[in-house]
Amino acid sequence: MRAAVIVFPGSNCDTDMFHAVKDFTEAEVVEFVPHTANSVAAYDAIFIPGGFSYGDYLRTGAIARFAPVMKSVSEEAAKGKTIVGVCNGFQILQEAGLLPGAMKRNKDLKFICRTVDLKVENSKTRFTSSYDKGDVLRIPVAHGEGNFECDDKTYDQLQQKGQIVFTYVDDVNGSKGQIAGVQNEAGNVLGMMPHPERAMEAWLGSEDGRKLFTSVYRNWRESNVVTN
Amino acid sequence: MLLQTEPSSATIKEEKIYQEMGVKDHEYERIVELIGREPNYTEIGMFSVLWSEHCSYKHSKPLLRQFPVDGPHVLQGPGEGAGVVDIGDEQAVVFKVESHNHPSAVEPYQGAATGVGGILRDVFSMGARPIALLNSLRFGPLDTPRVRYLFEEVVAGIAGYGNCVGVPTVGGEVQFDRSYDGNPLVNAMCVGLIDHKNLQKGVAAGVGNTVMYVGASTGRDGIHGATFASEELNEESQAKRPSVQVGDPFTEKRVLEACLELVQLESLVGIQDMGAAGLTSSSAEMASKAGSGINMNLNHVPQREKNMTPYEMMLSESQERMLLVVKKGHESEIEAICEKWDLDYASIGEVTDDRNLTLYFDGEVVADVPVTALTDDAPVYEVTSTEPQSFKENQAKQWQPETITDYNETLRELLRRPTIASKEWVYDQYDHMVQTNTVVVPGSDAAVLRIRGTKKALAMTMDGNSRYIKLDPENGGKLAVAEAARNIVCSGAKPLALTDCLNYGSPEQPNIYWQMKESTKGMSEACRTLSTPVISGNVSLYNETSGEAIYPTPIIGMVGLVEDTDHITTQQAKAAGDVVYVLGEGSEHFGGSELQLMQDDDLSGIVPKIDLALEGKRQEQVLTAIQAGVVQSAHDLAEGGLAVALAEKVMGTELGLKVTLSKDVETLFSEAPSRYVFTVKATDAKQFEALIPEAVAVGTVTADQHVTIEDENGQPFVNESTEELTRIWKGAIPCLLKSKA
Amino acid sequence: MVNVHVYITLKEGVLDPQGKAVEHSLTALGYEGVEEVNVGKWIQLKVEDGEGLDARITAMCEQLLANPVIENYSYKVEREATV
Amino acid sequence: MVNVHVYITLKEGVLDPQGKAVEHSLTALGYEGVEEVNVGKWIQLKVEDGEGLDARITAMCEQLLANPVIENYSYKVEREATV
Ligand SMILES: Nc1ncnc2c1ncn2[C@@H]1O[C@H](COP(=O)(O)OP(=O)(O)O)[C@@H](O)[C@H]1O
Ligand SMILES: [Mg+2]
Repeated sequence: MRAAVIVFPGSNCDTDMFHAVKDFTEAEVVEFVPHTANSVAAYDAIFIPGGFSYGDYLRTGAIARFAPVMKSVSEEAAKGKTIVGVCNGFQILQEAGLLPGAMKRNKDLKFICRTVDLKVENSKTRFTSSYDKGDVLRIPVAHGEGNFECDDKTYDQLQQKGQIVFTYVDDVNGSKGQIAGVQNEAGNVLGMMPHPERAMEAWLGSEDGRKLFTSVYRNWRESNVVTN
Repeated sequence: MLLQTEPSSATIKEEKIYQEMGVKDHEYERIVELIGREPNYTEIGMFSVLWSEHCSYKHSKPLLRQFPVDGPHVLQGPGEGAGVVDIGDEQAVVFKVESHNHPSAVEPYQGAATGVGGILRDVFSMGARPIALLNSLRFGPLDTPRVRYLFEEVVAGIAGYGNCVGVPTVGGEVQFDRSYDGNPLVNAMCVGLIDHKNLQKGVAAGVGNTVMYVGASTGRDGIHGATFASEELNEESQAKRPSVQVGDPFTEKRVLEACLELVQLESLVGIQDMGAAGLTSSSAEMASKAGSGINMNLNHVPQREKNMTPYEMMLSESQERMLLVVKKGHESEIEAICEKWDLDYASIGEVTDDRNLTLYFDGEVVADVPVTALTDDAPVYEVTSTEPQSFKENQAKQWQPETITDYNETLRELLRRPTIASKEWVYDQYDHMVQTNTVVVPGSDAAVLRIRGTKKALAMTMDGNSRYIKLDPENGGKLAVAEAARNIVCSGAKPLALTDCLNYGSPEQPNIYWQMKESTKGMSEACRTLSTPVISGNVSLYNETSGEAIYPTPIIGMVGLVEDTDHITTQQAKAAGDVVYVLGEGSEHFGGSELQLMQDDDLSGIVPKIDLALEGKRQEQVLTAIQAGVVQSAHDLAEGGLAVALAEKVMGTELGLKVTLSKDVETLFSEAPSRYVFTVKATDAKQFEALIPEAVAVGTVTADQHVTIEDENGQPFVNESTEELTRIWKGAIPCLLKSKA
Repeated sequence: MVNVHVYITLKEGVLDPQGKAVEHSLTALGYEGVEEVNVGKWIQLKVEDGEGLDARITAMCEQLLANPVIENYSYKVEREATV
Repeated sequence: MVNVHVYITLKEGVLDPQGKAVEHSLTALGYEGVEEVNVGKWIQLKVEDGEGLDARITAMCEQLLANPVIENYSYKVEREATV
């Protein structure tokens, strides 16, 4: 698997994401790809890390979605490549129209950094196949705007199509349906507010995030067994 | 054209316009003597900021000289952007603390945010990558809307800036006391990691080399910030600020990344951030350190606003700017990196050998002064110091706590005190995990961060208890240093060095100067005994509102080295069945204690005395026991004494404690120093006792989720569920903030 | 150049946590009878006048300034009085 | 009840990184000649009509809605046409 970690001006979880993929999967290649790159076609999996791209000015992710690299990300998404956006990465994917909904400020208007309980709602995805449905994971959140919003029609669709991948066990930020992570209808693009890349080592608090990366890797390997 | 509205040299002298800038008559005369003529408006402005307390330490220099600044591991002591201590493997840790008290009193969000920005730049201008931020905060009681506003906005500002830059805020402390009502304290500390080879200095060396400006453009922000920081707050403070500095953490992040690339260049000669007094201090200090001069053409300074005058450009405190000296002919290397990070840059001058700072604007010389006059020749004052009457009175007075009938209730009340209560409300807003190195998150004695690729880790903390210092400055100064070191030791680290922020009232008041003198004396002695040199620091004076000074509040920021990550220890009890040990005895002195404040709402009497030799010995014993692997948890006693420390050991866990202690106020609530609580596996008890024979086994960790304290007869006099204690302790601050009455 | 004022607000039905908090605080401060507080954005910019001005402004709003998933926008063009 | 619209913007000279970022982005998107972008707030609220309305609104703005140290505000009262 060749993995890209995209770096926007203001990304700050890029190194953490890099380590998560590099140190905990068997990916042959893990590379930082700058926002100015014209193509990510050479990669099998594209990770968009957290941070404050362009200072999160105007709206989170609003400016980053126009960075040159995003055009190629959209194209690869349409081709079915695996794309994972975490935190700011999720917000960017929403702004880019690759994932549904939008983020509002947390319900109590404060930035929250804390480890929360996350429930796996759908384990039949390429991101969560190593988990079981109903697993409760300890994963840190760190965001000021993670209050997921969408209209009722969209919400119904998300439910019906199994697009809700993770929910918060408690109401962390006011998100509709306590949604913490969703995938697109095709099931190749995931966005989640909690940070699995911060939950890779037990002595730093939790290793419950590992299976997300191993799921991505394993799914890639299984679907590429023939060609390998 | 705007220049014409500036007063002439003659007018400045006749109408004493320099006084508005905080320059005294005799200082003005000295300036005239030094430069051999009357200064023009730009020049007097430059002197006023560089000769302000904030930049020149004119009232504090003699006191700072007491501090031990050397040690076997110190690579850089005070004098550069930040201090540097070797940690082996060609790596070093870089740290410093900075105050932003006055700006935060006027505009709390931006004041606190730009404080964080400034301290980050101090650290990355040394060539180090910032790995952690800490903060020490003081506010009045949370019973007025103004104080609640200040508290909420300061915390939001620290969070807003640090979170965006992506440096975790891993620790700090908050205390509430009437004396900070109108003058909150916001001290921010940054810790960075560096490879020895990347270590930079702020020097303008090499005649003919180019002076470059990098970062945000210059606006009229915070003109006279440095003098403002050196003045007492009053109603005019607000009006006096032409405009508040606003931080842009997004630009800071890009400046940070660019600087860490720039320091790899052979051609970079010197680098310094434009902090207080902006372009004036950075250029003068860099030239002073190199013994050189600088010519600058101010028309080349990137400007955000129209028609800026030389005076405004030289005094602007616009944020996120750096000054560089680059080998001539290599400017394009700098430019390429700036362009990559989309930053403004410009070559604005060159290094000369005439030791003058010469400024050009529109083809004319607008300022020309000897660098040494600005920096080295700044006045230093020997101030009168008078011991206040109250000191003797307090020393003669033994304050007796009221008799406690319900120990259970006293413990609950103490846990509810905002100074003792959990600060989760604060650190939940700080991203304390980004960079994924934080092993011990906020909530234990010190934060601990691993150093990737090694077995080592760094422990860090900020501490200071002004109530002891108010009553007994010398002893209080010792207590502050010792407490910080104790917190470091409890986490499994050996204290390396410290940075300090000296927050006081006006040094021109003999009683206040006495506080400064005595407390720094005590700090110095503790630093010597505990082998923790002072490698950097900051002074914030004139913290007064309407003539009332804050308590003398020196804050200690300390960093320690964990040799092996296996030694990392936290304060939380780990498992039922473990033995609880207490080390150290209570004291009969309750002056300055939380119990006294709770009962009396005032300070008086004798504070617990510290025996530094004993303190040092115990720290060694504790560290040895931790390194031997026989300590499950360690916690030092601080505000509220043993009872509070015991409760804190199980807060938020599924455990309880059952201990036997004598039912008296000294044992339970004394804040005497050099005391600890440990939990130890029963199987390790023997070995632990051999290492710390003075520790007393008082009970065990239980699974029943209750904190029970019994007297010698088996009668419980404290018995409360862990859940209830946790609820009180965690709920206290949010509850005060909600009572919007 | 003309001055353009863009007004952005959350769509009806989308709960506004900020508006709610402001309403709450105003009430707590003793301002009675305050209702339906909404915190939106007011963006001012100078744009070249001329052909297709409205189309240009609309494009800017839809592409960047507002997020059509949860926000509505309106705008106003202000021409300085020519003497 | 009347509708009150409060408009808040940064004082002149105060750094507006947000405005700058938006301006930069609009230019990058190919909108030429965009200048002086300013991102402010637009707060809408319903307030009881009657005596001292202006004083009440001013007080709300100064006490809570705007930060007088770095922001300017203005407001507009809109009465619904009574039939
Ligand atoms: N302003 C703050 N920022 C971050 N962490 C804080 C802050 N205030 C307190 N904390 C954290 O809360 C915990 C308890 O702090 P404190 O009561 O000062 O401990 P101690 O008495 O051991 O020094 C520590 O881990 C500390 O870092
Ligand atoms: Mg402690």
